[in-house]
Amino acid sequence: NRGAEDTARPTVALVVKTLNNQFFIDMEAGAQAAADSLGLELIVQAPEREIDVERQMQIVENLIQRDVKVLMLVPNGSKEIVPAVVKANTAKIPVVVVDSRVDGATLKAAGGTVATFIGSDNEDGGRMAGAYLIERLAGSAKVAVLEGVPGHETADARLRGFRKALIGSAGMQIVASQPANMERDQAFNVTQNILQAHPDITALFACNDVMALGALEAIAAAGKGGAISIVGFDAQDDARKAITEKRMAATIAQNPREMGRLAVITSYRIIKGESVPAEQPVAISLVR
Amino acid sequence: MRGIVAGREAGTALGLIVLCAGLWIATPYFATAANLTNVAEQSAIVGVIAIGMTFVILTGGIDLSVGSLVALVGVVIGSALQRGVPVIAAIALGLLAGIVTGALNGLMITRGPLPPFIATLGMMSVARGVALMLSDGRPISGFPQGLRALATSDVFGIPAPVVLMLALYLLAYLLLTRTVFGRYMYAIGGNEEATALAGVNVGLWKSVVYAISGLSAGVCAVLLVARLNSAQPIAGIGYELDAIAAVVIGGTSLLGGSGSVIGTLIGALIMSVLRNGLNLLGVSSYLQQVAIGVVIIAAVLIDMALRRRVQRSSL
Amino acid sequence: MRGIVAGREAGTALGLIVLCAGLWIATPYFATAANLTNVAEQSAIVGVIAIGMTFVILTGGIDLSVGSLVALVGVVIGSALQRGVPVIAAIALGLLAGIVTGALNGLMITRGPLPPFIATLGMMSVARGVALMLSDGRPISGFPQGLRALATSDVFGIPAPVVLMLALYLLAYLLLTRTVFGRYMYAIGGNEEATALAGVNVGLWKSVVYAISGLSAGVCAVLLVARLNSAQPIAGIGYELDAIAAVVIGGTSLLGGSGSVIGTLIGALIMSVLRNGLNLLGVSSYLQQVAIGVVIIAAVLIDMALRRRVQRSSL
Amino acid sequence: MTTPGMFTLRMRGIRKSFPGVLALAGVDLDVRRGEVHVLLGENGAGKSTLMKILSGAVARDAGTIEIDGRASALASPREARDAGIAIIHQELALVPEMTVAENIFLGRAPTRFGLLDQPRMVREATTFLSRLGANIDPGQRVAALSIAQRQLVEIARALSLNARILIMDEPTSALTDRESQRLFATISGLTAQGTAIVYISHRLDEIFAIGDRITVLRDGRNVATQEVRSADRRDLIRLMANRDVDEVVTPIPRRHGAARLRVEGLCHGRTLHDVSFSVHSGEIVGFAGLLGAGRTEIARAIFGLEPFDQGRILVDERPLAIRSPRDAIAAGIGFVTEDRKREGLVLSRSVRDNIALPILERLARLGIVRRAEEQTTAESSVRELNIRTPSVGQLAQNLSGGNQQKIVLAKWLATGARILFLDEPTRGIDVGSKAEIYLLINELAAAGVAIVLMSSDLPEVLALSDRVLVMREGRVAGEFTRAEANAERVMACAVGV
Ligand SMILES: Nc1ncnc2c1ncn2[C@@H]1O[C@H](COP(=O)(O)OP(=O)(O)OP(=O)(O)O)[C@@H](O)[C@H]1O
Ligand SMILES: Nc1ncnc2c1ncn2[C@@H]1O[C@H](COP(=O)(O)OP(=O)(O)OP(=O)(O)O)[C@@H](O)[C@H]1O
Ligand SMILES: [Mg+2]
Ligand SMILES: [Mg+2]
Repeated sequence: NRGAEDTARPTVALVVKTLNNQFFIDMEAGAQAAADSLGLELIVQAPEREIDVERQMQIVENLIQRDVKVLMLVPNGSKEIVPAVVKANTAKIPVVVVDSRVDGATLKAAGGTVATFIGSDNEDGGRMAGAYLIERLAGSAKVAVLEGVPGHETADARLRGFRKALIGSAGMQIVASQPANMERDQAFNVTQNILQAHPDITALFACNDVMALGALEAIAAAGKGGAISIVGFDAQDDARKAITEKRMAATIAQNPREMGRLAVITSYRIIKGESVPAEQPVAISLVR
Repeated sequence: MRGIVAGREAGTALGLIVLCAGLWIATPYFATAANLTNVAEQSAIVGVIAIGMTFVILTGGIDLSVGSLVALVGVVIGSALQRGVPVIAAIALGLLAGIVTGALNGLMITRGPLPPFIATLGMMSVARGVALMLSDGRPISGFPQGLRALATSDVFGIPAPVVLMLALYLLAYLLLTRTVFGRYMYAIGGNEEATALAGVNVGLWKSVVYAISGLSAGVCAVLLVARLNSAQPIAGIGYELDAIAAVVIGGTSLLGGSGSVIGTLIGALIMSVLRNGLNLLGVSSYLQQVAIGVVIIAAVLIDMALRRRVQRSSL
Repeated sequence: MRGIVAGREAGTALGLIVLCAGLWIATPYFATAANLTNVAEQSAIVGVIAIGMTFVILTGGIDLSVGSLVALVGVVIGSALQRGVPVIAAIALGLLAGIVTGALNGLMITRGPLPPFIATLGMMSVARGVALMLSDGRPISGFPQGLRALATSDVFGIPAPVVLMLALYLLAYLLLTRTVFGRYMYAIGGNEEATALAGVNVGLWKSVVYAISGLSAGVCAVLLVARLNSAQPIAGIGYELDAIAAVVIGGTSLLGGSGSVIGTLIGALIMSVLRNGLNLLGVSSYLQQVAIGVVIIAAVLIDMALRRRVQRSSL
Repeated sequence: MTTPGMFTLRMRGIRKSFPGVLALAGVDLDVRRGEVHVLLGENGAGKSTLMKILSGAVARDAGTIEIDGRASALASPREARDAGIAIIHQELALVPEMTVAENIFLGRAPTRFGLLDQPRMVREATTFLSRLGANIDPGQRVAALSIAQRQLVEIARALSLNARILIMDEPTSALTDRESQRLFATISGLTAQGTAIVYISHRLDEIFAIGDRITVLRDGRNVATQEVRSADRRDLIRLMANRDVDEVVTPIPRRHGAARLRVEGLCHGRTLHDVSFSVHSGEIVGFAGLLGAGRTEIARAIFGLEPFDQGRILVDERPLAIRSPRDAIAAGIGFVTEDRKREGLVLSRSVRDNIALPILERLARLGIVRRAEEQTTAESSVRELNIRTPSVGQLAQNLSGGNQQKIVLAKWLATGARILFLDEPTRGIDVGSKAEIYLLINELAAAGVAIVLMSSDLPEVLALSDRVLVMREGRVAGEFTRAEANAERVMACAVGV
């Protein structure tokens, strides 16, 4: 029964980092909407763990077997995914990279190519968050940072950006920087513990909103609500809500829906044989 | 025998004391009332699951599904609340889901019969998937204050979650030491065949044990949702390992048949004191992992050594 | 005994056949040469770890540290290569690291004596931390082609990793069935006390088994580094569960003393065929988790049922 | 060729204490080349501990061991084996999942070019087994063997070591006469070649049959060592028990009531064929038979452990469907199993917990165990069967073999079953306690309990049973009243001539 398979509608695939994360669920939604309007068959797949490059590579390999027309990819590892991209190339499947970049040098060295990159830079986002806190707190504050999974690229990029932003202003002092593995409950505990050692922090940056929201609850529980400016990342619905309620200072919006939409439209144009720009930046914005 | 059990816990307790003493010296922030309250509160989450896990391990089994059950129950409660179900009813519904899933584990294990490891490993994956489907992978939030109170209110300064945990441990202790069911758990873990030959309905009691494990995962979910003011489909990942670690650090044998729930409580405290201390000391995230591993091993080593000593000197 | 072992594998094999047949009907993309090669290649990673895990579990133990060892060995190899160490030397160094860490597990377990679960749980955390420290948490990449070839080259169209895996399984099979060491593993798992009374140096052999597990984690790391052309300190998370699942699906008892490495190979194939099929069918990633859980349970159920049948008819 | 009389083995001042117990308080033992040296003593006297020390399984606290005048540490089983010492453990030490042959050669399997030599292993195993007259397939898994068959495997293993000093710790406790005789023949063969044998048994007849010298232990101390020729049965018993024991069982006069248990046409696979019998209240029915004749299988089937293919079971003339031990116990049936380690005890739990296990519901109110009552119940059973243990809180695994057996008995007596299956009830139990247990069995019968006695110890069966049923290859081959029954007839019927 091949019926399901050979519909007239061409099939394209979107492989994201994980679907346990709101950011990529939104990206999927944006992509799905576009795919429906353009009459494309869309497959969305992801590993269970956001940090599992090897699983993602397997998924790509498997989808190559299914000969999709275009592969949209949010790499879990900028260098590690290159062999998979090359496999797609050899299978004549155009690769559209979304949100996180594939390492250019490695790609060239391996003789691989990507059709285009759609997205924004996590490091810029981190810098933006840092700049905002400096402005908001007049360049002087004791800052706590919630790191992501140790060794995970996305979080590390955001962290790098944030740290760079703070280098300029001596008044901004990072007194604690601890991992909470992108998880809400761990963020709660770690924040609670940091507050014990540093009751006087006035700012907190979390590498994603999930952690920011966990920290928010811990700070509220400690009766310090409002006294500490919290900045998150990803602009999840809950975070936006917390900001309008003035319980959180700001978050960085990368607009995943737009990325998803743009990725599918680009894929459509590639199928149609049109040429597409190598870079399609999606604006980052500070939500405050 | 009393002596030996006491000795067993003494071993774990010593581990905890050593750890606390170390931290007390190392940082001024540790031994404050506020911080100790924190630690107790943080131990409640895994502490509660560890109760059910102790029962399961005592009978010679294991339950890998608890982490996913925390997520599933949380999502059930969350979506119930969203649909305007009153808090009490929502919680009841969630706990029921926990019990049923746990009983399902029990059924697979006793009727299959499947090795507990496999049955619960499968359930771990299934429950997680269902939780994600129910919630579309999105966290559910915005709950009535009634729920939140579970996490924020306190009794004479002791946080509600801690009180709840201690109450449950007392209950579990009595269950294990005073009731027929408790004896059966030890007997089943010690020699299932002989126990069945003594006319004990092993299948039934084992299923009950897994149902209880599901329930304690459910209670943990309630605490977590109240604490984070949000129900997450990816909550509880890795909790099973923390819980098992707490149980084994607490001196319960993975072969079943011997152990105690008091030991488990101490084991759970060791884990959260350690994490708390590492944060207070601002240890680098990489070094933290090393430290955690070392302490787990050290704790059990101390325990073992002391236990041998106790047995020798129990003349 | 032979009969039963055969029967045991027949059960798992049947599970695999049913699965493949189902996929063959469900999608035209499954039964292609290219895809099957692809599946075999994907099974190599966990398949190799599962060999050492089979040994460990046969002796009645467990090794939770393999996932972290994969990362540690990978990082060792990576940084060696960066410092310009020749590929062969770097690989040797990495494998040595794997063996030593494994032997360390063995020492803790036999000399401590610590429960394998605790010793390897601790090591899981320590090894991960060390891997992160060695690499500053950053992936290491940019290696000579020699290494990459391990992943890309093939023998008569069969990818090198698959050839390597099959060779190792053959070796392990002979070791288990034809050598004294092999019998010791079964004996230790079946009745450690009796084996010691028979004059077998149980402590030594158990340590060797954990060293082998460390080695097979090391080999897996080599394959992984070659495959991703990069060494990641966060690689291998969760591999221990996949490996254990493969072993148990393969019909090896977690109580130790009975099982076979052939079963494990089939178990590993079941896992990767399943994942491949779910991708080909474009099943939603939430539903995938449910399906994986269900299949793990179903596979073992089929296996159990068939094994009972075999044993009954073997009277 | 060394002169007889020269010492092969000399143990001096061996001490060993366990938590709460002084097992050995300075024991001496001299064993000559080519002799069968009998170790005699009550349950818990320290016999096995002494032998575990000799075989390197247990470390002594103090004392010296000389072999042929050379002091030996014997710090590990390996060392002991290399010193030419082999042991048949009282608590069978086999690997259930492995084959008979693999168990026999465990730790020293024959190899060729580093690879296992399976065929040779099987060949040699077969020869040793057949030397004992045991027709056991070397390729069979030990888990599938009956307790008696396992004992034969242990013996074969010890023989295959062709040691200079061979320790036999109650080798015949589960064997029937026939196998025992074969064993004795083997033993005299060995002693003729100069092998020294240390022999432990609670069956005094055996001792007089094969022993050369006897050493009696009591409470971990030497009481006496003497020639068997000059030994007198009653004296030995007095030396062991430190009191007079009346061995002759005088059946208490009793009336047999209605049929309590009636079994009709019981069939189970290849082990049971059309077995029918009935037991009346106050009656003791003995089952005799060769090893593997199917006695245990009958009990297992009736107790709901083996779903049987055909047949009916009637309790008090009412047909019952017994699907599990639970059903059986509910119907007032008790079953003292022959394999105490696997089926009888939870070794990791206390004596108290083991005795209370089947009656916990009764000892509880609203699911709460009434601990005082539990304690008294346990203590009274311990007194009744004088089980040797520091306290009822002691773990079962720390008791001596015989005392463990007594716990199993105590457990089932406590249930107050009205129909009682006793499978090898006195396996490994000392003379004194045996007499007490015989008395107990008689009293139970007198109190109206219907008792089924399955034992490989024929004298025991003959002494206690009102009727004796003889099993042969899963069939009831004959039935004798107390008057008709005697050793010759029963054996003849069991063997089938
Ligand atoms: N591992 C142990 N821990 C504690 N006590 C022990 C242990 N092993 C033996 N004992 C005690 O040492 C004493 C001697 O035991 P042993 O097994 O030597 O007796 P035995 O003479 O072999 O008795 P039996 O005739 O019943 O086999 C007993 O009181 C027993 O309870
Ligand atoms: N626990 C058991 N598991 C598997 N097979 C058994 C078991 N017990 C007995 N058998 C088998 O059933 C048959 C009958 O053995 P059974 O034990 O009933 O004989 P028996 O008359 O009790 O003699 P003995 O108990 O001295 O061996 C034998 O072939 C034996 O191998
Ligand atoms: Mg003994
Ligand atoms: Mg029998």
